Amino acid sequence: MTAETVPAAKEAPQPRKSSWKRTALIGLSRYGTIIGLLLMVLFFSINAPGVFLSRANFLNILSQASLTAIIASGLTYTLVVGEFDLSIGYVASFVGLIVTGLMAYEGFPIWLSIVCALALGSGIGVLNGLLVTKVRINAVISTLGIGTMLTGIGFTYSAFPIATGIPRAFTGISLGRIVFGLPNPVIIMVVMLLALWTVLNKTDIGQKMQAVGSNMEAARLSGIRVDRIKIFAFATAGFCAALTGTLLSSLLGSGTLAAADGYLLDAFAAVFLGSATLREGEFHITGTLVGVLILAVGFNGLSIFGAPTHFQPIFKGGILVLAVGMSALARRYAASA
Amino acid sequence: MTAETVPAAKEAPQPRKSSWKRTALIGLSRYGTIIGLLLMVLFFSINAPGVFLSRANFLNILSQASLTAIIASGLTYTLVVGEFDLSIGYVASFVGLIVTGLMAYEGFPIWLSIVCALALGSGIGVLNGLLVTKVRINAVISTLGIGTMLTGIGFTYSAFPIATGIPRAFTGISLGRIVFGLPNPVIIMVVMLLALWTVLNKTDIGQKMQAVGSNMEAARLSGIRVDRIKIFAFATAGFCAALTGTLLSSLLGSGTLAAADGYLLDAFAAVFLGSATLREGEFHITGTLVGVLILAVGFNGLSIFGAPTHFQPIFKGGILVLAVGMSALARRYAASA
Amino acid sequence: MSATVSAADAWMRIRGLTKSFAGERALDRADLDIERGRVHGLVGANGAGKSTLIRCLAGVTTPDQGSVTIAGNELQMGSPQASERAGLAFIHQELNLIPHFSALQNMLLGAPKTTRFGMIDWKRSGVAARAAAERVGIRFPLDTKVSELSVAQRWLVMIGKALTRDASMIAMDEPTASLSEPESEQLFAIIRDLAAQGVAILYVSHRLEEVLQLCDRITVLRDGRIVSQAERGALDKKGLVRAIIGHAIRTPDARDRLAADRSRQPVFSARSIAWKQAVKDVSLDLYKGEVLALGGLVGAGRTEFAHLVAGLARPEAGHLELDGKRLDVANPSEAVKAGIALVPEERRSQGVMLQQSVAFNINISTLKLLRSVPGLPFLSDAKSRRQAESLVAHLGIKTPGVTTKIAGLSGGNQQKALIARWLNAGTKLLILDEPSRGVDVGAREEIHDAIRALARSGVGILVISSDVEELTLLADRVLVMREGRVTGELTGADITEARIIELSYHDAHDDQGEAA
Amino acid sequence: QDHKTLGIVALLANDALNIAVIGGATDAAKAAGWDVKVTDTQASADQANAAMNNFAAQHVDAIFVLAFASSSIGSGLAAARDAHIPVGTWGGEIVPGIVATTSGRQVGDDSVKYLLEKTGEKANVLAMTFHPGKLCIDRGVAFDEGVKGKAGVKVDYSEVVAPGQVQFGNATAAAWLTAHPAGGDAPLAIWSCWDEPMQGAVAALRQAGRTDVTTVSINGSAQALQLVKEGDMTATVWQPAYQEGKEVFQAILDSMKAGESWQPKTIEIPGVVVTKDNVDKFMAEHPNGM
Ligand SMILES: Nc1ncnc2c1ncn2[C@@H]1O[C@H](COP(=O)(O)OP(=O)(O)OP(=O)(O)O)[C@@H](O)[C@H]1O
Ligand SMILES: Nc1ncnc2c1ncn2[C@@H]1O[C@H](COP(=O)(O)OP(=O)(O)OP(=O)(O)O)[C@@H](O)[C@H]1O
Ligand SMILES: [Mg+2]
Ligand SMILES: [Mg+2]
Repeated sequence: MTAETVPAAKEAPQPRKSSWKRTALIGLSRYGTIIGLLLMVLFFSINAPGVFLSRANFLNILSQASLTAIIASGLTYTLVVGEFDLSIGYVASFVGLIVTGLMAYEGFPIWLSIVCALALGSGIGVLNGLLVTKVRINAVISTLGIGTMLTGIGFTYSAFPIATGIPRAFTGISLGRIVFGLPNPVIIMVVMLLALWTVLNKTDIGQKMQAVGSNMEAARLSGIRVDRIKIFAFATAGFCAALTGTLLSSLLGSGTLAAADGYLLDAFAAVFLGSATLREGEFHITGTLVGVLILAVGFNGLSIFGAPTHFQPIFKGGILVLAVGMSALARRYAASA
Repeated sequence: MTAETVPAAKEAPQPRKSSWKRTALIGLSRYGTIIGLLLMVLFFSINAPGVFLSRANFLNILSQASLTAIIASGLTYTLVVGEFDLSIGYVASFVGLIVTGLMAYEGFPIWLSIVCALALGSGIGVLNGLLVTKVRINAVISTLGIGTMLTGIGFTYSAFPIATGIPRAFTGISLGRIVFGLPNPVIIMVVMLLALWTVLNKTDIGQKMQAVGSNMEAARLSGIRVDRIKIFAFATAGFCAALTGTLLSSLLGSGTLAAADGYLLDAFAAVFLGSATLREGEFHITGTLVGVLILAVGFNGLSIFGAPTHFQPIFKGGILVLAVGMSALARRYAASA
Repeated sequence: MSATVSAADAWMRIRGLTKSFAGERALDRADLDIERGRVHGLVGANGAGKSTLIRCLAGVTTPDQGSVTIAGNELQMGSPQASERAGLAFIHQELNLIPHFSALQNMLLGAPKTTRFGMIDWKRSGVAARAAAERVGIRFPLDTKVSELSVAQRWLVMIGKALTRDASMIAMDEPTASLSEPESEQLFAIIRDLAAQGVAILYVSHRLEEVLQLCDRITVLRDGRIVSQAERGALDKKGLVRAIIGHAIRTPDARDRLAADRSRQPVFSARSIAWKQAVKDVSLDLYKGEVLALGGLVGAGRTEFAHLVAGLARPEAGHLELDGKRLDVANPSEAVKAGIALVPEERRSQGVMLQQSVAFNINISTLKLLRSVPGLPFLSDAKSRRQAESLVAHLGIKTPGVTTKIAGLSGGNQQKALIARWLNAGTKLLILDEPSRGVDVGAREEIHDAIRALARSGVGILVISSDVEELTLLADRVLVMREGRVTGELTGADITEARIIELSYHDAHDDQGEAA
Repeated sequence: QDHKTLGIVALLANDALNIAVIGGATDAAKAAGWDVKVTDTQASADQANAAMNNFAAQHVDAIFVLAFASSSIGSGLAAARDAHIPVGTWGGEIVPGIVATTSGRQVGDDSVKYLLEKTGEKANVLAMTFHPGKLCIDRGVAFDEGVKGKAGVKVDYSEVVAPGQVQFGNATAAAWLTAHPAGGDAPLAIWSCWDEPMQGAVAALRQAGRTDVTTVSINGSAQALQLVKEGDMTATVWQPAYQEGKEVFQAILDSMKAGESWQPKTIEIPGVVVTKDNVDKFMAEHPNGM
């Protein structure tokens, strides 16, 4: 019996069968969250044209999004390197308290207080990073532990809100509109996000972070100092949390216990919403921004509508599940189309 | 796959140089959290012998621990299969409200209300499981989304706490001491934990859960229906959350919105503390129980001491970091010893 | 496709099996008949669709079209349970074990015998597993955790697992890729034995010698289609290679081996390196321009030695020299800085970053060279793309573009990308651990060419391979290790399969087949 | 639109007291022909500021903020001031931009006064405070001043953790009760800034089978009233939140009428100490606690 050989079947690669449906599904899976955001904007614009669709309201939404966007971007960094930071909300609250304390009790000038605050936040981030990489404590435990401790330390520092003795100019930081008539927090957010985006996508250390996140062992063998990269990511998260805390204190005009604790869940929701954007299951700054905007637009639109209060959590939970679910389903069908 | 364990694989096992020090370190790495628990008990017993070290107080601690232990064990199941459940606290709150509503508004008998409550919790768990496995929404997003929605739905169901029309016997469930003079919640906890432990360790489905958690692809290839196993784990978490919520309502004698939300973080802390017990980085019921007890004993002891209020969180955070850190460090040194 | 050699009433009939991934055909109308009691070989280049076919049979991949009938009954597609019920057992290409389960638990996973209330009856279920373990030659206690086993031992567990299933067909996807000679021989004996008992075997391998030796019939897949089928003896190796890749490859039968110039300073030396039980007193010199290979059985300590050199662990005794200077590296980062690079054994878990692009994977160790302005950390996209494209061209990596995700490349091309990673990194010593594991014949030849070219360009090359044929094809000089020691050195015409195997067993006659 | 709109910023929209205030303000506003929009901030000051900014952007006609310190709503107040929107607060303090507020001090004073009446000047007290909330800070200050200088009163402070306040109250009280067995030399009492931690504490008392402890908290929620009715809890100081909501809205209306001449005012409505003696009558008069 002889071997029966069929001549090489395909010399020229066959043109890829790309159906219209498949393209649409892929689009939906990539841009599902963005489409969701645009639909929401559209819906509110049509139904509340005068109120929702105004420059003032858009600036308003951006202002509100800015603090969450900053802290969520820091969180994004830790997720990019495959870790986790549950302390960010507590860090923001703690630093927000300390920064006002430095002005009110120690009489530090504004700039110095802020520098100290940001340094403190970064330092706590470094501590988290050291615990995770050097002591090898699971990130959930170490960041939750540190965060919980900060709550107590903050209480020791000042149980009562620090409201007097804060220079008026400090409040001005978040209320002012220095550039193009845009609220300062928006400008700060844009600058921060651009910086974080650039570092993550256009520099050595950003590439290394992504490498560590995608395959830690391979990154180590490629000569990357994995521990340092992770510590850097935690430090960035700490820095961003401190910045958010500082801006919050400036916005509130006082340092209040636990004021920023709530950012934790919002930041998580935003970052995971964002991870369903563009690239599947990857964390990135653009996605995080989309996630933050979805939450902010939803909050703003619903309150403009005067939706009953219980509707707000139902909507918020629903949008999380729907936006991500839509992308996920589209991805599944695209894969089998 | 770290080198910490003796490679039993060798045909002719060379006598492993096992120094006294190494054995101690391995012991510390495995039993670090348990040793921490015992040290705490010892410390409080010595320093508050009459008060801390009494049968009444031990029952007291166990009572406190029981609700957390039940909900945390359910969470353990989802972590065993490699997932996550952020909705448990909200589910417990929601079910705790509904169970009283069924009695007060619908006039259901106690047993039927409880059956409905547990079914409801399990159903929400199944929904979480379906979203994660079939729609393939990341567990962080889907469980946070569902949990958030439940908050709103609970509010719609009854904005006011449900306090009247609840049979006294319902309260009796958690106040009674039917067996050996032990508080009922303790008995319920023991039964639940034994059941969950047995299922996880001694049954087919438990093996499959562990397999799915440690290598999903391998489990799938071994013919395990990964999706079903995960849904089962989520359903169990929902069931446990519902049980905790029901017991809490019974304890309080009323259904209160958001009453059980706080269990989420405590359960996470306990489960991750537990994962540093005995086996590295694995989630298991025994470990979770140890974790819950550490938190309960610490809280109880400090309260008895009348420690200053800010000390509670500092201690709680500290014990998380220390107990796990100690184990982790011991493991590292044992590996290089 | 015209009528094949099979009878119309074959036991298992696969008809028109088709599967696309993201619009790309991985399997294209495949027809195949499988008889009980025969060993069916399935060969083809990387990405030809072999594993896809097996995964369709296993029910873990659902085909787009096509049917499978077993003894006249249609097999339900896409259900692992249905496949299991039909008596099909599988050894899949990737190691699929639960690390923290014992070997026994793993062997029983998915089909443990249970008593009432779903409790597992370990005693009863243990019996079948023990018998299977005996048969495969597992010598370690079955309650050993899999995480404590060597790669080869894990494969034995995988094989044992398939044997506990009482199957009427066992499909094996590259079971020998991580085994060395003795374990492979034992597996072949088992396969023949099973076939004699009437079990059908579907056998996939890139090691063509063993396919020719073992299989009753060989089916060749190319680009998802069955292009050729032959009964035993109808094909020789050359013909098989031609069928697989569409053309012949140059056979380096009478190739010159470079004799090391020992008068010159070695590029790299190891002096009495020792570490734990794994590496004992290893010394070697590597000279400019040569390809030095480490041979030996699986578990001989070669990977550990490579790890010591690459800074993943610190030697307990001895020292290393690079270009005549003493070297003390505490971590891989320092090793890379000094010019030592490792292409690891486990490509998936230690080598490629699967979700990242080809360019990302290639450029990751040379980021400093890709800055827009030296001294500033900003990278130039243009430079990155240029470097990646030039390396892709240089090594002949087959990819639609450098921005393609590396996960979409075949194993051989992924491996080439990992080598490319080190070409511009100032590498003085490149260690390649099992460079052609799971790589098809064509790609293997291309990888060998690349390695030789690198060596001639002055990079010190240390190759570790358990594939004896590969050693004879590639090495200028072979050191054979056994149980952590170097047991012999082979040069020039001495480098033959027989000599290498002989040295691998050097003074170890009484415990052949040892797995660890 | 001819309708005017009141924007309400709630601290926690699912808290009974908030609901009562919102109810009062809503009813008053509806009666005056206004629309009402409520935003839940989940106790986040940032969200409160965001909500105020949202309302300002919509040009609502008045804003009513619940239970945030005036020092915590700096940017919201600024936005309202820029849009010339009057702001009333509940439990805040008068700062520029605020036309009316209520005080949380009164109910705090009442609670501690009643507690010391029950125990006498020699007592061991567990005080559950909460500093992130403005209302509780005020009540806590009232408590501190109530026990100040009373050498016989020994206080153990405990800072409530929220969310999880009910559990916290339960665990804290259980441990404290262990350390303070029945039959000691001084009467025992538990004070809680609001009803929910006390609910947990009362459960702990029941679990331990203790009846020797005076329990006083503030708010007058339905559960607390029920507990008082059943004799499990000594007293809850009912805060007339519904009435307060109404009056703050009325003050806002008045201020809009008065224009420049308006003097910002702090509204004080005395609470009711609800005990077993008056609970039935009280509940009949105030179904749902309103
Ligand atoms: N899950 C998947 N998703 C997308 N593409 C896939 C998937 N599995 C396989 N493919 C693609 O299908 C083709 C066939 O792959 P398959 O694994 O069957 O090849 P193979 O013959 O087993 O190759 P090898 O010898 O390398 O194991 C390849 O192009 C591969 O990239
Ligand atoms: N961390 C460790 N501590 C102690 N012994 C180890 C450790 N890791 C591996 N070993 C043992 O060292 C020996 C050498 O294993 P190694 O995997 O290096 O062999 P190898 O020759 O590289 O084989 P392979 O061909 O599989 O790569 C094995 O017996 C193994 O069990
Ligand atoms: Mg394959
Ligand atoms: Mg090796």
